[in-house]
Amino acid sequence: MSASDDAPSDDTRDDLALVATGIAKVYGATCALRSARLALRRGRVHALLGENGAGKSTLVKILVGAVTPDAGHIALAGAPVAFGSVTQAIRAGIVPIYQHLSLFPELSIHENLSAFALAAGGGLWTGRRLVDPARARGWLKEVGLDVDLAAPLGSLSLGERQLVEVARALSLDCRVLVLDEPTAALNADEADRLFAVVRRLCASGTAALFISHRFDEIEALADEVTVLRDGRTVIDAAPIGRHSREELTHAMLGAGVEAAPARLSERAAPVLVGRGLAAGRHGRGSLDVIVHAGEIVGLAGLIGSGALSLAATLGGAQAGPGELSVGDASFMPGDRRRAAALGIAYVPADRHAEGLFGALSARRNASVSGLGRLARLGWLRARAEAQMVDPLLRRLKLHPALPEAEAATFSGGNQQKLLIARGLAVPGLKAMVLLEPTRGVDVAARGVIHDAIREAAASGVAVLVATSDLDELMVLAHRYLVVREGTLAAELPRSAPRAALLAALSGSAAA
Amino acid sequence: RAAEPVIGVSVPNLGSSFWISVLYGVDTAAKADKAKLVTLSAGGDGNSSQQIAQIQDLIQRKVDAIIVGATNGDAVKAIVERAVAAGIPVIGISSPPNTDKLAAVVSADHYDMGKLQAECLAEAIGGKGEVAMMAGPAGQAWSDLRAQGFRDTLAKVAPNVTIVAESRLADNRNAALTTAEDWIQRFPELSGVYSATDDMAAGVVSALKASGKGTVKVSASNLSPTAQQMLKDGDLACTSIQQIVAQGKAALVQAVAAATKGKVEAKVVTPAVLVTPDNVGSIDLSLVVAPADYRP
Amino acid sequence: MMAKRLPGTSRPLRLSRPPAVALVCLGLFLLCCAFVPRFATFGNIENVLRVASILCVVACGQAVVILLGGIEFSFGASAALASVVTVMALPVLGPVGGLATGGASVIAIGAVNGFLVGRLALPPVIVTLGTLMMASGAAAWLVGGLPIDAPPSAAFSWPARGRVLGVPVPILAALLACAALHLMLAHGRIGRLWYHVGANPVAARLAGLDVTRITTLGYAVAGAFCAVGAIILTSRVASGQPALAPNLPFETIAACAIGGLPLSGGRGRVSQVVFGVLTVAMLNNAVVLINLPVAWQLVLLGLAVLAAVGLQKDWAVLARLARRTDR
Amino acid sequence: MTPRAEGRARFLVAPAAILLAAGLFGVASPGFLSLDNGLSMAGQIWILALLAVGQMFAIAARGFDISVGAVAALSGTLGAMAANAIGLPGLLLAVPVGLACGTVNGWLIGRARFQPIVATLGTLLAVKGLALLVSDDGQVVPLEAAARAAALSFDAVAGLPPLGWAALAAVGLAHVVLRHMLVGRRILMLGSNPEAVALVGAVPWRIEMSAYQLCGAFAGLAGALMTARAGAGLPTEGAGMELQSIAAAVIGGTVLAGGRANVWAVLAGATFVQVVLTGLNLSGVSPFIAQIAVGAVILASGLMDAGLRTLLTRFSRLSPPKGTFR
Ligand SMILES: Nc1ncnc2c1ncn2[C@@H]1O[C@H](COP(=O)(O)OP(=O)(O)OP(=O)(O)O)[C@@H](O)[C@H]1O
Ligand SMILES: Nc1ncnc2c1ncn2[C@@H]1O[C@H](COP(=O)(O)OP(=O)(O)OP(=O)(O)O)[C@@H](O)[C@H]1O
Ligand SMILES: [Mg+2]
Ligand SMILES: [Mg+2]
Repeated sequence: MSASDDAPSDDTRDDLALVATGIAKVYGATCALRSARLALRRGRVHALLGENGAGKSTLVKILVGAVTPDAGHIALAGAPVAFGSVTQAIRAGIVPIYQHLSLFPELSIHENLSAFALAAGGGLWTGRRLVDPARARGWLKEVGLDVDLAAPLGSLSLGERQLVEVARALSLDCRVLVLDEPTAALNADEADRLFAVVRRLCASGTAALFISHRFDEIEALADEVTVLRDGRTVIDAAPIGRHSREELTHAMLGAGVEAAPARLSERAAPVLVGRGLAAGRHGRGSLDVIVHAGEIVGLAGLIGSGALSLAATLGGAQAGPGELSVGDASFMPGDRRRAAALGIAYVPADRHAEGLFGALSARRNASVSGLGRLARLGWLRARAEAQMVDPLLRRLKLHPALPEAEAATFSGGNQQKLLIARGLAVPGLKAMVLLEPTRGVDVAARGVIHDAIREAAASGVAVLVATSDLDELMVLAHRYLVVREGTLAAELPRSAPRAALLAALSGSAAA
Repeated sequence: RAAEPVIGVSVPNLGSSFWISVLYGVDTAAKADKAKLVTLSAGGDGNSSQQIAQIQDLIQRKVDAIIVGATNGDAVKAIVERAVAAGIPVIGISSPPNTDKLAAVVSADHYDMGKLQAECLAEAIGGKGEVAMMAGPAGQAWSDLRAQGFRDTLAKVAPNVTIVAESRLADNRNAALTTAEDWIQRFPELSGVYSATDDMAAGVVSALKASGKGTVKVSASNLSPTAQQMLKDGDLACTSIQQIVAQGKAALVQAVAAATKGKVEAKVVTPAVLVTPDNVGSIDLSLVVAPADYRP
Repeated sequence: MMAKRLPGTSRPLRLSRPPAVALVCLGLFLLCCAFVPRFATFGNIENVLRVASILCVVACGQAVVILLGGIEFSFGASAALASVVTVMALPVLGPVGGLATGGASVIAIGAVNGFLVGRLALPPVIVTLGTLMMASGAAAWLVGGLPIDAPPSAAFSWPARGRVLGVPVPILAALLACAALHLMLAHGRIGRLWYHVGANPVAARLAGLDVTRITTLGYAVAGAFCAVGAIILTSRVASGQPALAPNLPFETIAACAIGGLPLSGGRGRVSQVVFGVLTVAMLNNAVVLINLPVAWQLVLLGLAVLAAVGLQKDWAVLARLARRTDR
Repeated sequence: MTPRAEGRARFLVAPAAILLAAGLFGVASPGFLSLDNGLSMAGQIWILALLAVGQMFAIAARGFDISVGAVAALSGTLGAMAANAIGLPGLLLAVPVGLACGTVNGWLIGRARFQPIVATLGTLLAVKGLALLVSDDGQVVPLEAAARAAALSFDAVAGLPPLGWAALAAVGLAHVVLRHMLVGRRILMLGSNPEAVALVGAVPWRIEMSAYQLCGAFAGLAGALMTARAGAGLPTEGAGMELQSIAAAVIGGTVLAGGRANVWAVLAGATFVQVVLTGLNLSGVSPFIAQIAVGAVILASGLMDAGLRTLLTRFSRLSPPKGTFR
């Protein structure tokens, strides 16, 4: 498929669906985009690559009319356009699926599916703007969701919400589909369903822009790739096979690919022990989990399986039946304060809602769990704080390296680094429980975070990682625990092949 | 009718010595006359809607008579006329509902209270100079009438006195104190201050004392224990009062009479009186002010 | 609007950038000096400062609550209750004991508010509204609705009228309150925890913080600031007043908001509170001195509040532009 | 199922509280549970109900409006003047006046990005001043048609006075606006996720503005009702109503963090507050004790809400909400 053309810069080709040239956007002191170029072709999936903060989301927002560019031109099927609003872009057939979900938790799924119609235009009544329920169910089915239309969106998991956002895009008449990291919250199975939807749309002539930090997805789905670096296009619409992963990574940031996990020599003493725990809604309070010193246990599960919930329980963040202990000390599920005091770090899955203190500086975000150690008679020693946290931030390559900047102003990957640093700064760290530690994080940052996790394990910390990203599991874990429908369905060794893991996850064949 | 008539009492605000003294009069008379009271306070001078609802509740409760001191005579007119139409006699007191359907009016003349203050203050400052008015909240019958009486009279008896400032925002002792402090800076030549209540006057007096302006004359209305003390200490030139306890008693007597279909006196007037340091000892306080330990 | 320091690691003693409200405050001051008769006299400025200082002490408390993402409506009522309690306790406990008892009651109300907000996650508006009603009812009930006078005594009037080295005690109290709050916020552990809970209570819990205790303590400390204000006010009016300062919550909230503290919590510093308070106090003073009819006073005050905030917005934009050019 | 169950449960707090309070007062003062008393209260709740419903729109958009009392006073006063000029229907001028005040609030908050408390505090002061200005420093404006206004406000027709029916209709209209009209849905969307509304093509500041406009219009309507009941425009009325209306709206289940509201529950919240006030009036306790009791009751309704939440979490322990781990 890729060999057909070698002239990506030819803007006059008549299968070009959308061409954006010379796009620039400045936010206050940051230059998000300098001179970006993007050309999408009809019926093709176009991948957009770039590290965290390269300007991908900004470019997307400009394409869909949510943000006005400072400079540049956009042409839709050869005709120049300038969208003043999202509504105009949608009318022109550009349909967005946003990175940070643009959904409304308190409203029903039905209303969320109708959000574009509800939001735009005059008129008085909601009635006719709500999409036809039968069709709505059809879209939900297409993305593989079986939920009650009247249920509030807030009752869905993050992944399910992402699928609702995809289903909502299906409701629109779509010439250009724009997907900003749609798979960040999806597991492999759900991602496959999404890909099928995208392929079907493309087959009918839609152009798709696909942003992801995962190479295997890009290779599986995309036909062409554009790479952004620091707000500029550095690889422009190259066929997907032309550049290797290393070349693409290099184009993005000039870094290598990460190493495999170190082998665990011998099994050490148990550190984090949970008995009689429950996992999610199916749980019956009968699960035992043990994580040993120096070990990284991968907790895998499809969305809704209860894996995240089990991990949260182990981190002390969620109440439920059972009992937990670290070393000799035990604590109740849900007693997060005691868990932290006993040296258990916890990195939540939803970093914005549950992790980040957006209004506070990066350093303060990282130091919060270690404040007890920094205080003398209630007085915080600023220098000690910097000494405790700044090396961690340096090691995690926080970018920009401004420990006193507000956390809200960092890109997602760097915000995630702050949470990891917070975990590493827990005094007397004995165990780490991490949920989706690299969701929406670029390759470089991901490598840095993985290295930090491995290093912690190597120093004797017991680590439990719950993730829906199989690749992550395979490069990190020494051993896999698979959660299915609230039970521990399988325990697999590090050497288990991917197929066995997949089988255990979905429960299809004997693992 | 039952042996023990139930009398509703609706007053604007039990946070003022005036209404508490009224209530004290009503209360003592009720004990003597064996009447049962249901006392409601609208919780503030600006709460006419609340008072309307409360009178509605009293009608609802089918009390035998209602004594109303209005937040605003016009605002409660309609509901009072409803009460009368429902067969409940209404007695107005002090600031009566603005209707001719009342069974009786026990009036206290707020205008005269202002007038008396003007006469006394003009004399105290020698008929010339600058005067400021701590006039009380805007839009309330009692404060508006007192201020009006003061202004009109002052123009008549002492045309050389100028009113340089008037505050209607300061309606408690602390606010009056702050405002008076500001005035002292703004008007260094100030020679007298009118205050709508004795509590505001207390604030004015402490501001004056603290800045060494003890010579500025202050007049007030009402006679709470605070005011008595200030008169004795010579901090207050005078205070104009009504025999409000007596009025309260009279109102209750009329109410019981109306409730039991007895003989009602349609208009009871007790004149306003000026109290000065000289005559404070001779005033029969039991007709004027509730004792300090009285609790409504 | 918080100052962002540059990446240097060690931090030389350097004054951080003044908040936007400082300029508004200064502008208002110059305006008043120019157009308000007798504004710029020594006596009047001292008046403004004295009133501002009481407001400032209480606003420090309000600021703590706002940092925590809450709001305090009960300050006025609990100050009133404090004054009543003080004067009632006076014959038994003497001036110092009386004032201490009154102050303690304010702190207790604050702690109750904090517990209900922190432990039971009740909305601060509802909680402080409830305690507002209860405290003001209780204050009125205790004295039967009427102010009761305190017997004159030097010790009792010291908090409002005393001077230390020529400085009026209220102003001294305000300076101490600001210093204390600054230390807590900028260097204290507890202040840091307030920022965390205010910025994201869920994340704070998951980071292992004791949100209940931090919140309770925060409201109690806020109560302590209010208690100091209540003591000064009580001493100032030399009586127990069931309607001591009904506008106190609104004035302190306005001061914090004008200072630029977002009511969503997690942000703010003492200098913002100080300038916010000064702005409010100058406005209140100016409308009295200008001596307009009451209607115009209110209209002017309303517009001035809006202008004070609106001007800051423009100034913030300018400051951003300026920062961009000096990079 | 949990969020939905919780969502429904929180709207049941106010009705449950009404029953509880009615039971208590019924025991304390026998007249309380009479039909007559019920009807009399049914005539009284509407000023607070209209203010609370308006407040609900502002709260649903993540703000609140402390100027409602002053706006009601100003618009009621101007309404009275209009009624004297052109007849009783002129009272309805109160609504556009309220709307205008709401527009100013909405513009300040939505467009100029003022914090709601600052914007509405500023307008509160200014509107109070305006009310004094138009009324000769606070003199009430007696209605010429006071008798008819009183008949409309107090004489029950089929259980409610005509103006009660009108107010009920207005509350019904609010329900329609919130549930079935775009503007209401958009307000809920804004409250639910302010960042997302722009991304799906709405103009956030217009929505925010419309929320305060609705709030102002309902405050205006409350002002008209106030005027009709008093037979006079009351320029200095309204102190304390802002806090009462916020309390009623929140007791009525409106989530202060925005996005969730139910008009009937807010009506129940306002009714509850009124039941408590009336109940205390009739039981004849000291007005000061009554005030303490009102405070306690407000706290108790908050505690009831908290208790309900805990109960639900207990019951649904085996199906914890997946997004947030409480
Ligand atoms: N609203 C905004 N205000 C200020 N700066 C912004 C804003 N949005 C984006 N930026 C800046 O623009 C840069 C590009 O952001 P953008 O979201 O486009 O990155 P991205 O490539 O999508 O990153 P990621 O992979 O993390 O999603 C960021 O570094 C950020 O500093
Ligand atoms: N207020 C702000 N000021 C400056 N930059 C901002 C601001 N808000 C967002 N940004 C920038 O916008 C970009 C997007 O940030 P965001 O928080 O969306 O990270 P993300 O990688 O997209 O997160 P996620 O992991 O959830 O996908 C970042 O580069 C961030 O720096
Ligand atoms: Mg992005
Ligand atoms: Mg990202």
